[in-house]
Amino acid sequence: MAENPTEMKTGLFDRLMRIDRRVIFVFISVALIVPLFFNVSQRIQVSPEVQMLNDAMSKVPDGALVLYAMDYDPPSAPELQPMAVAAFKVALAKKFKMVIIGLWPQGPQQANMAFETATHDPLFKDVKLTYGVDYVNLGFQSGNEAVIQKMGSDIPTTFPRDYAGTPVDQLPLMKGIKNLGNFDFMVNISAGYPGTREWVQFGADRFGLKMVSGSTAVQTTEMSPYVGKQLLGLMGGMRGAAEFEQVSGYPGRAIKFMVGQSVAHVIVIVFIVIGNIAYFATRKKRGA
Amino acid sequence: MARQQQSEKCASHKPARMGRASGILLFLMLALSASVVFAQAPNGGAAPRSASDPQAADTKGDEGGSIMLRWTLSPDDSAGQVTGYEIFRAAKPDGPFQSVGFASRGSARFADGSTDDDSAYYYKIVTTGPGGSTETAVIGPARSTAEWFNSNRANVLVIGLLISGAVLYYIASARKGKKLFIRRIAGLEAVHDAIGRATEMGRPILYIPGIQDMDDVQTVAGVTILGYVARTIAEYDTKLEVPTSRSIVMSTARETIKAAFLSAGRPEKYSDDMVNYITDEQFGYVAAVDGIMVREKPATCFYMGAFFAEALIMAETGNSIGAIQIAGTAMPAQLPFFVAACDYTLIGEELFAASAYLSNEPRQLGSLKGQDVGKSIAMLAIAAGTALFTLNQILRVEWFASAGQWLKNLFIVN
Amino acid sequence: MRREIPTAIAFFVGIICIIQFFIPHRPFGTLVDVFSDWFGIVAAFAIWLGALNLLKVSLERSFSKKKTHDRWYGLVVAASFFLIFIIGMFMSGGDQFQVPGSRFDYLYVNIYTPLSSTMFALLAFFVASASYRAFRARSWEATLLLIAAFFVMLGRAPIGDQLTGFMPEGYRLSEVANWIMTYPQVAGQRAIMIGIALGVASASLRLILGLERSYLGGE
Amino acid sequence: MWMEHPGWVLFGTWVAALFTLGIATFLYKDNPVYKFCEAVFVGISAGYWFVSYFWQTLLPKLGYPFYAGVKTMFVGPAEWGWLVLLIPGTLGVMMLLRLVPKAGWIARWPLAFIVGYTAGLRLITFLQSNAMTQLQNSVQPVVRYDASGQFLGWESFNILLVTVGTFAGLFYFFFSQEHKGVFGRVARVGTWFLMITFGAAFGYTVMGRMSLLIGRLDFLLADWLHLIR
Repeated sequence: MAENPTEMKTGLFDRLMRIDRRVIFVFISVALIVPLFFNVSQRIQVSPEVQMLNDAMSKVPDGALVLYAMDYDPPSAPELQPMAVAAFKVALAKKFKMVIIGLWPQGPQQANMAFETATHDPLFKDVKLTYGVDYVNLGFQSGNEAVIQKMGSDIPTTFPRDYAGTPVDQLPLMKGIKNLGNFDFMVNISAGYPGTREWVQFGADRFGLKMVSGSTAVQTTEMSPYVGKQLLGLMGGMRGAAEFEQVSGYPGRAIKFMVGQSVAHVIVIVFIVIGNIAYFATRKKRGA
Repeated sequence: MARQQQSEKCASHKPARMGRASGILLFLMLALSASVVFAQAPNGGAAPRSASDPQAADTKGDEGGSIMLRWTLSPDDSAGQVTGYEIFRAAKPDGPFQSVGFASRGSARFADGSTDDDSAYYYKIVTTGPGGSTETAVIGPARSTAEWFNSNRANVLVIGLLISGAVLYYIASARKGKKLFIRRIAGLEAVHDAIGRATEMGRPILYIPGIQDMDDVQTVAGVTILGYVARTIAEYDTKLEVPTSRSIVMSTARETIKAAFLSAGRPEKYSDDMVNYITDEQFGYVAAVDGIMVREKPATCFYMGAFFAEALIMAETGNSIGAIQIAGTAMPAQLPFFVAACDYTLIGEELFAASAYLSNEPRQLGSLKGQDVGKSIAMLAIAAGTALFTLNQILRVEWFASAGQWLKNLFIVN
Repeated sequence: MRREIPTAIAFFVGIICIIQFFIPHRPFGTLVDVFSDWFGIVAAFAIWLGALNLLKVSLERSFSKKKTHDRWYGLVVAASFFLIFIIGMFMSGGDQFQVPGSRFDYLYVNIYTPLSSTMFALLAFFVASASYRAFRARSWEATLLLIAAFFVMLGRAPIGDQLTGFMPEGYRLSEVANWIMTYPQVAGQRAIMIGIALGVASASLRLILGLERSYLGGE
Repeated sequence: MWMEHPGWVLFGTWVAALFTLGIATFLYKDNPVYKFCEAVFVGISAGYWFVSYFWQTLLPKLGYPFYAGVKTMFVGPAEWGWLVLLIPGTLGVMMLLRLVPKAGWIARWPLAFIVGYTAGLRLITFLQSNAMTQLQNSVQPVVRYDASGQFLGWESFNILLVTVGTFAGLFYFFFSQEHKGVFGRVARVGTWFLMITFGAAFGYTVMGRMSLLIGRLDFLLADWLHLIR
C-alpha cells in the first residue's frame, strides 16, 4: 500500500508480463463455449487452394471411380470430419464410385461415420447406394507408404479383404480395379504420417494419381508447396473445411464453428498485444 | 457480443439460410433441366460416334505385364453423350473379346495391367453412351515387355549418384584424418550449460528421442545426441530419464547410454531404469510424459527426434515447470512450436549436423560436407536457372529459355 | 557376427528398394512388394513387443516392495490393457472387431476417443499460452515471427475479413495472410525441406552402407 | 444389439464425458484423477494397437496364408509358396526376443530389415519429392510480363521474394562456412525468412488447435449435457 503510483504501474506491467497461464486458459474456454450456444454464421472468403480443389472435383466426370483415403483418427476429427463429410456429399451428388481405405487404423471407422452423416443429409434422401457396387470400404492396412507403393502395382493383394472381412473378389466394384492407375481421382484426408505427403510422393509422383487433399491446419504449410501439379487442391484445417462447405454448396458443422474461432483468435491476439505492451513498458523502466 | 449474436439469430439468420438453400435447390433444378436439354440436342439419343486412332503398345519403363492403349476421344465426348470407353481384349484378331477395363469420359488412355509378357494381344475400344455404343477397328498384335531401366528416372539417378558420391568422398577423406571444418551451431553450446544447470540444481534431465521408431533417421540422430548427453552426465550425479514411445527405441537407448557410461569410466552408475517404454500411442505417451514432468520436475528437457502434435504439449508443460528446454527436429510442422516454446531449437538439417558435431565422428562430419555439396548444387541451380529464364524474359533470346528449361528438366521427376 | 549380419540385411534390403526405383524389370518390383508385406508383419510384432514390455513394467511396479501409490496406477494400466485385449480378441466377432456396434467399437468410442481427443485438445490452451509468451518484439527476428503470426492468425479467422471489409479487394486480412503463406512462407519452407531431404538422404545412405550402425545400439 | 440399448448409450456417454473432464483437470494441476485417466489411457491404447494389428495385419498377411499353405500338405496338391512366410514370421519372433535379456541382440536382424527397407525407400523419395521437385518449382523467371507485354511489378516482386528467400534459407543451412562477412549477412536474411515461416505456420495452426477443443466442447455440451443442439 505504501507504493507510489509509478511503482504501482510498474507492478501492473510486471504482473502482465507474467500472467498465470491458467488465466489465459479460462478466457479461451469462455471464448469457445459461449458462441456454441448461438446459431450465427459468418461469410467466409474462399482461398485459392480450396477454389482449386472444388474446381478439380467438379471437373471429375459423374460416375468416375474415386479413391477416398482417410488417414486420420478421432483426435483430428473436429477439423477433418467436416471435410470428409463434404467430400462424400460431392461424391453422392456426382455419383462417384467410391473405394475407401485408410493408412491409419482408425481411418476407415471415421470414413464410415462421415459417410453416414453425408447420406443422412436430406439433400440425398433419394440416393440409394449399394455396398460393394457403388462403394466399398477396404479398411486399414499397416505398412505406411509401403501400402501405397504396393497399391501402385496390385490392390487386390494389398487389401485381400474389405473392412467387414469379405474377400475383395466377392465385391463387384473391385472387379475392374487392378492398381492405382484405375482411379480417375483421389481424395485424401490426412492428419500426419502417413498421409498427404506420402500420397504425393508415392501416389501422385510415381503413379500419376490425380489427387486433392484435406489436411489438418498444422501440416497444411508443409503441403502447400505441393499444390499445383502434384496436388490439385488443398483445404487446410477447419477454415478450409468451412470454405469447402461454402464453395461446394453443402454447409455443415465447420461453418457453424467458425464464430468461436473468431472470438478465440481475437483473445489470443489481445493477449499477445498485452504481452508486448507490458514488455515495452517494463523495458523502458529497466532502461531508465 | 452475445446479445448481438442472439438478436442476429432471431432477426435474420434462419430465413437467410433457408433462402439460400432454396436458391441452391432452384439453381440445381435449373442446371439439371438445362443439362438434359443440351445433352439431347446434338445427336438426339443415338449412339455416340466412335473413338478414333486407337493405338496399343507396351507400357514403357515398367516391370512388364502392362500394355498402354491410347485413342482420340469421340467427337461426342464433351457433349455428354459418352459415359466412357470400354476396353476389350482377345488373343486372336477375331476374338473372343473380353472386357479388361473401363476408362471414364474424357480420358484417352488406359493401361491394361493384366497381360502376360510376350504374348500377342488384340484390342478394340468401345465407346459407350446412353444411346448405345460403337466400336473401333481391332488393333494389334501388341506385346508387353519388362524394361531393364526406367529412362524417365535417369536424372534422379545422376543426382542421387552425385550427392552420394560427394558424401562418400568426404567420409573417406575425413577417415584419412583430413580436418573438416564445420561451423558452430547456435544452441549446441547450450547443451553443455543445460546439463550443468541440472547438476547444480540437483534435478533430473529429461530426454525425449521423438516418437518415431529407429527406422526414422531423426530418431537415429536423437539417439546419437543422447549418447553425447549421457557421456557428459556420467561425470556428474545427475539423474537421466528417457521415456520412449517405441519398444525398439527403448532397447537401443539403453545400450547407447550403457556404452556412454562405460566410455566415461562410470559403468556402475548405469541402470536400466533410466529408459522406459510407455506406449506407442502418441497422446497416451504424452499424457505419461506430462505426468513425469510435473512429478519429477526436471531442470532440463531435451526433445531430439521426430515429433508431431505432442511437441507443444510437452514443451508448454516443460515451460510451466521452469525447465531449460532444447529441441531439435526435422519435422517442419512442429518447428514453429519448438521455436516458440523452447530456449533453443535445432532447425531441420541442424539436427543431423548437431549429431555430427557432437559425436565428432569422421563419417558423420564427412556426410555433412557431402550435404553441403548438395546444397551448393541446389543454390547454383536456383541462381543459374532463375538468371536464364529472367534473361529470356528481358532480352527475348530463345536460347536462354531453352538452356533454362534444360536445367529445369534435370529436376523434373516422372 | 552380431553386427555383420544385421548390416548385411540392411544393405541387401535397402539396395533392392533403390534399384527397384530405376529398374522396373522383375524380380525387383515383386521383391519390394514382398518386403512391404514383411514390413507390416514385423511392425505388428514390434507392437506386441511394446505391449508386453508395458505389462512387464507396470506389473513390476504394482507388485514391487515399495508401497507407493504408483502401484495402483500400474494395476490400472494392466487392467485397462486386459479389458480391451479380451474384448477385442474374443468378444467382438473376430476380424469384424471394428464394425460399428461391436463391443470393441464401444470401448473405442467411449474410452479411447475421449482420452486421445482431449489430450490433443489441450493444445488449444497451450497454443494460446505459448503465443502470449513467445510473440514479443525482443529482437528483429522475434518481431518478424510476431508480425507473421499476427497477420496470419487474424487473416485465418473470418473476423479478419470483417474488420477489413472496407478495404479494397486484395488488401483484406485474409488476402494478406494468404500472401504471407504463398510467398515468404513457402520460401522458408522450401529451404527447410531441401535441407532435410539432403540430411535424410545422406543418413539413409550411411544406414544402407553400414557406415551408421548406432541403431544397433551403443558403439 | 446391446449397445443400442439407451442405457448403454447413456452409460458410454457418461464414461466418455468423465474421461474428457479427467484429462482436462491437468490444466489446473496434476492430481489423482488425471493420474488415473493417464493410466487407463496408456493401457487402453497399448491394447488397442495390439488387437488391431493382430486382426488386420498378422492374420491376413501371415496367419491365414500360412494356415492355408500348411493345409495343402495334408489335403490336395501340396504347395510350397507358404514357406516364404517363415522369413517374416521368424523375423517377428526374433523381435520378441528383446524381452529375453541374453538373446536380445538377435532382435537386431528384424530391426536391420526395417531400417534397410525405410532407408532405401526414403533415400529416393526425399531426394525426388522434397529436394528435386522443390528445386524445380524454384526455377522460374523473376521478371514477369502479361500477355500484352506489360511489366507485372507485383508478381515479379513476389517471385523474386520466394527465390531470394529459398536461396538465403539454403545458405543458412550451409555448414562448411562460418557465418561471417557476406556469408553471414546472406545467412541472416535466411533466418528472417525462417522466422516468417515459423510465425506464419504457427498462426495458421492456431485455428486447428482451437478446432480440437471445439470438438470436445461440442461433445460435452451437445452429446452429454444436451445444452446445445
